Amino acid sequence: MTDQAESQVLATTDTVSTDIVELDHPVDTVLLKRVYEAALMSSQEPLSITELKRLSDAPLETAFIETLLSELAEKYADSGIELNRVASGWRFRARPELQDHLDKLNPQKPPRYSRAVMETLAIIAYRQPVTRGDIEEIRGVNVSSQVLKTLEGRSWIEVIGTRDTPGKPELFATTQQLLDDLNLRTLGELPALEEMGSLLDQSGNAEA
Amino acid sequence: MTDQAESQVLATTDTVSTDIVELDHPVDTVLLKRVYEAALMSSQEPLSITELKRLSDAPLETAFIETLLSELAEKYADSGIELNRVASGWRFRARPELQDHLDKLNPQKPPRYSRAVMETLAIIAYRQPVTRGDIEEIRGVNVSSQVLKTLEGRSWIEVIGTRDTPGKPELFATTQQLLDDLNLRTLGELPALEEMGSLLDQSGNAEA
Amino acid sequence: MAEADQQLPLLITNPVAHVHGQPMMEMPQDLYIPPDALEVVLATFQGPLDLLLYLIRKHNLDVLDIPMAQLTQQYMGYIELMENNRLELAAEYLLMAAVLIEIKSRMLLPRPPKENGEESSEDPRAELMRKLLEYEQMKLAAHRMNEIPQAGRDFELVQVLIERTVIERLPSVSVEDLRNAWLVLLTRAKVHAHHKVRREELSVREQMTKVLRQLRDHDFVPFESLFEAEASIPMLVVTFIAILELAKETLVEITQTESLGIIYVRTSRSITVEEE
Repeated sequence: MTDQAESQVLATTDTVSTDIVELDHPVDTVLLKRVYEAALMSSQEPLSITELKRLSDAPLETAFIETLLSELAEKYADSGIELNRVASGWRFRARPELQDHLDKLNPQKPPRYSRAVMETLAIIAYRQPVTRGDIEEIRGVNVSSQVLKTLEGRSWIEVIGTRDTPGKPELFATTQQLLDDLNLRTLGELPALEEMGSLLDQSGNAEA
Repeated sequence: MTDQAESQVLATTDTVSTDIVELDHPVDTVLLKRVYEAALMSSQEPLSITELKRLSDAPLETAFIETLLSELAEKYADSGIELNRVASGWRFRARPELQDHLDKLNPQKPPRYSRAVMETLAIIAYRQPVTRGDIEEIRGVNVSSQVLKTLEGRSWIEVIGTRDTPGKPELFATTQQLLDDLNLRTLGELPALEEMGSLLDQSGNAEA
Repeated sequence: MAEADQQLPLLITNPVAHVHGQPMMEMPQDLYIPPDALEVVLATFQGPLDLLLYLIRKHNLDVLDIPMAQLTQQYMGYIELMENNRLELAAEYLLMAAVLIEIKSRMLLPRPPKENGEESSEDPRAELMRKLLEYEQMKLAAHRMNEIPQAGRDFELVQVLIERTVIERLPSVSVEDLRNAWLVLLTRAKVHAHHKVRREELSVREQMTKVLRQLRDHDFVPFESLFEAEASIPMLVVTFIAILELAKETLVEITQTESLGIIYVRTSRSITVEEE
């Protein structure tokens, strides 16, 4: 029932959007949706609205393109793939819940990163921009160059400048690529940091 | 009930295949099709029937898998991509007829000829018939065979004879093809040389 | 809370470690793992803060009121274990040991008289507590980030083939390109200074090419046939000059076997061939 209601809502927007557009520009909505579909599916990277705009000769409004994209996303609601909006644009991905099946085809997976790598990444993500010294201060150990190289090699972090202190240490920040790879739109979608208070509560007799 | 509703949403062809299969193995056809869809969409290479068989635990017959694939292909009949059977298996691809649209996304910059090629062409056009030696004298550098081959490959120049000097050097001239490609009727429509000289700042005192 | 790691029976009879010179016959309570896996466990500590946190959480110690004696002792025990297992012990571990001992000893000393009643900032453990909590916060964040499905690891990206048309894109050239190329040549070689270029020359040259092309596949071509019947008078003149120019450059040979007979034109190449 909910499903039906949902698709009815969409059906309505569909007609509306088509109407709006027909007035402004004689855009072939069906063709345009196919072009977007083909472009998004064949592109290696997410496509931004700016890039999608380049796909049609007539200038299109962002809101209109987003409506088409929502309709496209809806079209794939019952399929093996889904259309997502991530940091740098829109992209299709195979549904994560099918991954176990897909793994049968390709058993070798990229390794999960070590705790050293992930902790370094977390510190950069949540405390950016940070220097290597900042990371070492929080982790209490040296940060090996290898760890930073791994993250840079993955294009998950990058140097965005230097801090104006002696030695001009490099400042690291996370990239859009990281958000894309985690299927996130903004850093704000990262899991919230545990409150210091709740960390204290974990100890048995922490009363004050 | 929900299951039934769901499969009804899918095409009627689905029911047919489901019937066939229900006899042999209790395969979740809807799920299987999604898995195939996701696998084919995310695979860089075509997937063979053998590989697709690996995607389900239950042993499936080739004919059944092919039925599912045909249904999947049918599902994409009206979309921007298509499911094809190629030599090594099945794969999705962007519809070739959308190529022109998709090209707008990554406008390949038209390649440009090197200066050596352009200067050689200019010399042949303005000074024909000329030998390689003539060209080298004007350019002041060696003319590589590659340059001449490039121009001959375009059918823009050709050998129209040899000069009766030691070594019988070949004489190059431009072709009708070049004029056609430049949208000119005769070589006389090329910019006049003396006018061109005036475009140069340095030519002011040289002419005197 | 009692010392928790006292009564565990040992799997091995040799001392596991030496703590403060005393043979330690038992492994810490929480290390109920086969000895060969011990190295792995010890190696997974991300540093002294991680190890301390582990001890605190494992023994349910109060972060706000860390029992320094207990914590320091357990910490030293692990350090010994690591050394015995020849794990590469980062200098930070030893530094932390010194810090712990320092805090412990400072807590044994009578506190300096307070002036403003601000006691909390004078607790020698405060800085350690802050660091531990900040590290734990990031450690948890790292764990959660690692649980977020990752492209390529936990889900696949769709990438459908796109067949770029196989037609090789050839550079296109415009008249403008030719002009520019020539301009470059002009600036470089100052060709224009030496050659007085006349506009007609190009048409003569074009006609020279045309004549040569006509001659290419024939031994002899009658002179008249080089002139197009419908050509304009200027064109006929240009053709005539072109043939003379070709003769001058010895690219063609003009022959007449008898007076008033047919004039033949042949290329120097066919002359060459004939002579061979």
